[in-house]
Amino acid sequence: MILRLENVSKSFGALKVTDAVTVSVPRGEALGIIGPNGAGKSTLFNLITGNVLANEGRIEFLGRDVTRAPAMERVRMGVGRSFQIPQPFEGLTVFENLLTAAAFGRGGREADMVDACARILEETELLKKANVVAGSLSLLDRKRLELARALATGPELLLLDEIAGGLTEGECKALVETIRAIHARGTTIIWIEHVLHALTSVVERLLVLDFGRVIGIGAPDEIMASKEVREIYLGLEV
Amino acid sequence: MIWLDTLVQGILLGGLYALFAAGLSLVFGIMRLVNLAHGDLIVFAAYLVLMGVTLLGLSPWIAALVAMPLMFGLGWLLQTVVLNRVLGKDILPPLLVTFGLSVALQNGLLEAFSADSRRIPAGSLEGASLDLGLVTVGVMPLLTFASAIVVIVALNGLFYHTALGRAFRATSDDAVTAGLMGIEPKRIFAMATGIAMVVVTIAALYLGMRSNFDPSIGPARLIYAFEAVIIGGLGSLWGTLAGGVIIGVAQTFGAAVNPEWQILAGHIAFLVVMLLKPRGLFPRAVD
Amino acid sequence: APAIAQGAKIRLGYVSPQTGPLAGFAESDAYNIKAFLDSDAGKNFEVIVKDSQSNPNRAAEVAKSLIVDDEINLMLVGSTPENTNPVATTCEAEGMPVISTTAPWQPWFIGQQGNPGDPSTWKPFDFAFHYFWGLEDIIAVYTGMWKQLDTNGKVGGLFPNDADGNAWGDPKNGLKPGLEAAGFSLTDPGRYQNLSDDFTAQVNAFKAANAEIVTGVVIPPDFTTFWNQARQQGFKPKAVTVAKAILFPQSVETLGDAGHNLSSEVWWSASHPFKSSITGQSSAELAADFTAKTKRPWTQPIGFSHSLFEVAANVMGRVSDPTDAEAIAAAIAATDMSTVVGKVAWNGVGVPPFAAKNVCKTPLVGGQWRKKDGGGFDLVIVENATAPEIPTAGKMEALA
Amino acid sequence: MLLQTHGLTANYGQFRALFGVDIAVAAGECVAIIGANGAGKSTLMRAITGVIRNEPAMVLHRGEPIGALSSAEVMKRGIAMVPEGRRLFPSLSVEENLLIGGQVRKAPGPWNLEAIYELFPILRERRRNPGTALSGGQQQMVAIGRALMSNPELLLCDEISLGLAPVVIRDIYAALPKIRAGGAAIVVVEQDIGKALAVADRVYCMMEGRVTLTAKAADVSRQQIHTAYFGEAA
Amino acid sequence: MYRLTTRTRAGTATAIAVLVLVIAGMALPAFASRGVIQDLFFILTMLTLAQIWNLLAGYGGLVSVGQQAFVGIGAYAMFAGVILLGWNPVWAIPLGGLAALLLAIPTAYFAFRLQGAYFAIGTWVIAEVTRLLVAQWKTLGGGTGTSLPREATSNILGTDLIRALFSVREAAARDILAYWLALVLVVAVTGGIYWLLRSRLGLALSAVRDNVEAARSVGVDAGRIKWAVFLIAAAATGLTGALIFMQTARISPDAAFAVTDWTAYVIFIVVIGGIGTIEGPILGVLVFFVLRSALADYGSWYLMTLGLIAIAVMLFAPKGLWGLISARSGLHLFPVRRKLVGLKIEGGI
Ligand SMILES: Nc1ncnc2c1ncn2[C@@H]1O[C@H](COP(=O)(O)OP(=O)(O)OP(=O)(O)O)[C@@H](O)[C@H]1O
Ligand SMILES: Nc1ncnc2c1ncn2[C@@H]1O[C@H](COP(=O)(O)OP(=O)(O)OP(=O)(O)O)[C@@H](O)[C@H]1O
Ligand SMILES: [Mg+2]
Ligand SMILES: [Mg+2]
Repeated sequence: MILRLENVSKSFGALKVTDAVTVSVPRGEALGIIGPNGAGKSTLFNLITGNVLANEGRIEFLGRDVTRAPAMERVRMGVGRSFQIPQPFEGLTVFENLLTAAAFGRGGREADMVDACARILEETELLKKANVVAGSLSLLDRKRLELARALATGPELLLLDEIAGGLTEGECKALVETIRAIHARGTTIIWIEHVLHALTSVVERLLVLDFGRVIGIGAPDEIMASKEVREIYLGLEV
Repeated sequence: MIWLDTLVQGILLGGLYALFAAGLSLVFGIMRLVNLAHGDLIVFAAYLVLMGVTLLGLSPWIAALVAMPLMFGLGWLLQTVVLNRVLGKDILPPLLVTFGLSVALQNGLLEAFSADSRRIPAGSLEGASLDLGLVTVGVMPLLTFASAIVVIVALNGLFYHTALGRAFRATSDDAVTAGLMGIEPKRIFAMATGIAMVVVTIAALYLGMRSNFDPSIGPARLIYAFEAVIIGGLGSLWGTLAGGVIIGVAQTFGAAVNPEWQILAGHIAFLVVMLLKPRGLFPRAVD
Repeated sequence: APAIAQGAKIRLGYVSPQTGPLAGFAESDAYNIKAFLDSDAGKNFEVIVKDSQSNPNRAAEVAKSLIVDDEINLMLVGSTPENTNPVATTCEAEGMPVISTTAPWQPWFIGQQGNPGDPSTWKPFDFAFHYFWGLEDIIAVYTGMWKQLDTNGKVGGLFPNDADGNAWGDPKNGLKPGLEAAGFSLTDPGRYQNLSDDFTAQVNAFKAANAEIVTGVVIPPDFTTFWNQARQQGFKPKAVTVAKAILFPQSVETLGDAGHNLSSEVWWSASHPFKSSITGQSSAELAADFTAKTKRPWTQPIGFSHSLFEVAANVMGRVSDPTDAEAIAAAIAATDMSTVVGKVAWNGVGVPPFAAKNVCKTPLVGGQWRKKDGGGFDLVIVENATAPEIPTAGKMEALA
Repeated sequence: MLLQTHGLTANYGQFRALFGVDIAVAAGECVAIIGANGAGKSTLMRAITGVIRNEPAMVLHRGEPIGALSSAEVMKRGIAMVPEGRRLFPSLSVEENLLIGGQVRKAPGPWNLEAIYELFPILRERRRNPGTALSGGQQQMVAIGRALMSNPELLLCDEISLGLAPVVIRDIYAALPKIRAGGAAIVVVEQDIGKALAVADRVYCMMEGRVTLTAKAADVSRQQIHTAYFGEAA
Repeated sequence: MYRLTTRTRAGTATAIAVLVLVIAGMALPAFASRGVIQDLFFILTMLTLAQIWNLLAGYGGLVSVGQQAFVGIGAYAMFAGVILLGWNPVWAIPLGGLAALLLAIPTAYFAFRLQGAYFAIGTWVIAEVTRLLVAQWKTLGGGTGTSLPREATSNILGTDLIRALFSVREAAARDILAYWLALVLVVAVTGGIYWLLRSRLGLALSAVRDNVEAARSVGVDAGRIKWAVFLIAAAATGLTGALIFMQTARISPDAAFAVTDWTAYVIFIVVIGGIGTIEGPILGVLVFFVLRSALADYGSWYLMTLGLIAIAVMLFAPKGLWGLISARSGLHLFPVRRKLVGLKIEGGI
């Protein structure tokens, strides 16, 4: 198991956003997370990365208890993440964004990271814009940069938060291919996504979150077949 | 005996500091503006009051009443023309602008009034005292303290029981959403600075009656005023009074040990409070 | 030939606090400099004035710039140790002769020593010369005034942590030993910071010691704060004799009735029986002329500001090469003249050996502010034991 | 038209979030705006209400250009907003939060403190509490009530169901028809398509800063929405 | 196939120009008058302080109003080294840096608990406390202050050599020495900051400034960076303070801990010039110097003008004068951008 959450809970004030979540992720798996807006998906990511600390429960990464470990320590252990609302370093160029992630996420000299960064840029179709200031990127490129920067930290576990939202069909397909390739290299992936068909074409298991609770976990077909899930997630009468 | 006296004098001194700080607290609390010119504005108001006394022959109290609307207008203008344009997330532009204002005011006053030490004459009140049995206290410090309380009660009433106060608090919480309520944050800020200048006039009256002033004296107490505001917690007026009293009492007790420790003790009290409660004694729910 | 006879004008540098809290000391600069330049003696001189902004950093800086950029021949400086010391230190290091005044000599001389606490390390200066009075004169004048009254001899002292306060309050070199020798005892609660807002500790200490006299060297706002609190808290001394705070009539006026009969040392007044060596005016004429031209009352620094230029003219008249710093220093040391503030001669009279080379003393008397009938105050000289040539105009009176 | 936008654009710094959006709202009408996360719906609301300022002619109110007005000026023209995330004033009590909504503009109309307590009775019980001490649903009620206090002609509601339990959402949506009955036009921004279609007359669907679908709520098919929403056939 | 470069034509030109200027600056005492040397000393030391403060506030987001604490403690430590330990003033200067570094540790421990305006005021209070404590240090003159003894100032290391070299008086030799030290210091500090910005730490600083949360999520330790920047800045400020007061030869608590001289004017320089750039403080210090030289004889009018200029610049050019220039021309004299060069890459800076 690369990641293990045991009874993890988190409240903001009176609002319980994560409610006794227990889940284990085997190394190399691709796990999808779905759930309505505000279900606590992003918060779950924040708990795993250490951007937010849990009130209760225990989080293990690579067999080590990281419940209290600060975010940067977890990055160096191999937890990479993208943000739902892209958070580029706006004053830096795309390449510098990656360089920062590579230099600090893996811990190495900048010069040694150049090729790795260039490869990631190529893979995420950002190479052309390598020297463009991130603050001026379009939404699509921002999302690509989120993915690229997460990859640059050299993650064993990659957390992707709604990186396909708002993309066109073609863009979405390309993205799915990229993620598949990353997964194929052995990186464990957890992916939050509203664009279900994209998600289900990659992940092996699907976890459904509602009001901070896990209300289902299993193979995508089974989960999608559940009427409850369809209703809760899509909000459409089926 | 001596200790009781030291305590009482410290509390009364705290009233003076609270009076200096109340206007700052208002402005700092509502728009997070660090006004480095606050002390100089107090001195400016003191000259205004003094002019009322010497040129128009008014009593200091009436002169202060006359100065208040003028100071309100000045505050309004200052906020509208200058400060509103530099307010933002970055604290530096207002810092530099108010520093510039402070330097310009000091030297403008020096040109206008020379470096002479001045005083607002308060007649027999200056040395008058009340014997309270255990301690003897000056009427003037007592009045200062009472005025601080009145100012704070009045500001609190304004803050919590009027529509304007509601707008103050709302704008301070979230200026963008306040805009959606039809409130022009900039106008609210101008109003707040105007009111702060009225409070400044009251502070100036006591500063000028209590001791001498000259154009250079403004910055000296500015740091105590900031300390009082921060000890009390952003936006808490009673907290500001408490902050002033803490500094005042720390100073008098420090001085009782040795006058060398007087000013230091006030600062150290501030540092201790900040170590224990980095957001002050009575912080607000937000920010 | 004497320098004055040669063609090029002699350049005098003058550092004064024209802005900031010390600006009161500089109020007569423009008047005195104009009078000097208009006089016969002043024809050969150029005076370059720099504003220290009452800031010691700035004082040192402008002193340097006067020496280096303006290539002055002689530096003049006055207006409290905060102004004289950085300038004198700079001049000494630069090898520029400097004549300074308007600071008691102890804070000037000792305050410029590396380790003020250790007299064995004190060194005389080669280029820095000072004329004024010292704390021994203060002691003589103050005790002379107090002895005119009937008191218990217990004195409370107010000494801030600044150059003057530390010098006055120094237990070895300050007021204390001298007062004790004269039969007074001094209660000194400790150095406070200038611009303190509360003097309860001092009032309590003085009350506890049953002091009937208050002395010290206090800036005006602090004195007002102290004096108000003293009265509010029921402390009623028989004499209050302080320096600095009541130097200027404007400061006394701010006290209103409470200013009546406060006393202080007097270094110069309109009734001093001396004449200017450059304009020939008597003290009274100088004071009157100043008031006529500026619409301001005379103040004590006027005489000293004026005398600086007298000394400069006299010194440079005895030098053949105005660019020869050593020669100028020697000429200063050899000065023996009378000025509007009295005799100035670095002959070591009344000065301890370690400072004899650099310090010369002018007379000091004691005065008391008396309320005039039509409003305002008069400074009445009430004590002249150490300088009998200066007449008294009354006797010391106890405070009501 | 009560409100129209013409080629409305909006930037965050160098980043463009709206690319020429045209929408229109008639008096008394209820319009839904739907779209995925980040489509630009909230940005559109901000641009209309003057939180983001623009060229004057990009937003028209009864034909007059208001694109460059401040949000306070827009609000005084009768356009009130329930912002995303409710954004109650934490230093104000529930009642004060409501009062401040009608403090500057108080047009004649059905809405006052009494009427709002009637619409959301629970608020009357909690009126002394600080606004932020309420549950999410109650906070949303305060936010709606606050916007109503000025008796606006047009009410903009940004994601009023976000993060709320279905029962609570039902209560809140039940209020919308009553608000319409009071005469106000309504714009609801929603991700919950079902809810949006149930209350709206017309619907705009947005994607990546552009309007990708305009239709009558009654006519629109799930297929169309899916395409407009995700840019792809389901 | 891919390469990282930070080189630009303007950058190379600047590097050459700076090299020439530094060499010329070193040789300057052979030609220039003492007045010029002293003015340059002032400019260089103020520039050093400004660059340091710019590093703190412009790059590190630490708006400190208490830098005078480090100037003062550095200067006092230097005096202590000379007067109490009998060191040569030149050797006592590093003591100033060390003392400032030591003071910075508790200061940071305290001030890093505070944010924004609180941080600013917290640092100011600490500087006041330091001033008041130093004013109690009786052996160094307490509130009176003290002067460097004459045998110390006349014996400063290297002045004999300089006197022989340029055949000048002792005081002039001292000026030259101080000027050289100031030149070395400003080059070291500016160069050091430039190097820092081009090192890993520079990326981290920009990342933290742009987005703390994201920076932490790529492994940047924001806390440690703040500490590093604050301590480096304090030590360099202490060195500068020691050098300034070696030159003044007189110290007092009010002079050494003057908030106006060592912090307010420095902020003025940085902000007028353009914060967050290396060019800004350079431009700012020149503007400040010109204003001072042109107006200082007008007493209070000078300061009034200074105040009004601060206000005007903030109202009309909030990014400072350099901001105005580089926005128009796109010029960067000290490029810190890392460009990826290789095939298929477009886009410039
Ligand atoms: N820092 C915070 N402070 C207070 N409340 C928060 C914070 N972060 C999240 N919340 C609240 O927690 C709840 C869950 O938020 P979260 O972002 O985890 O949801 P989500 O499932 O990712 O939703 P979405 O699909 O909209 O991204 C929301 O109600 C949100 O308002
Ligand atoms: N303050 C801001 N600064 C920079 N970018 C922003 C800001 N606010 C929003 N954006 C970006 O603008 C785009 C549109 O955002 P907007 O909030 O309008 O979307 P939305 O449709 O309301 O989404 P949601 O359903 O999540 O509320 C997004 O890409 C978002 O990241
Ligand atoms: Mg989310
Ligand atoms: Mg939105």
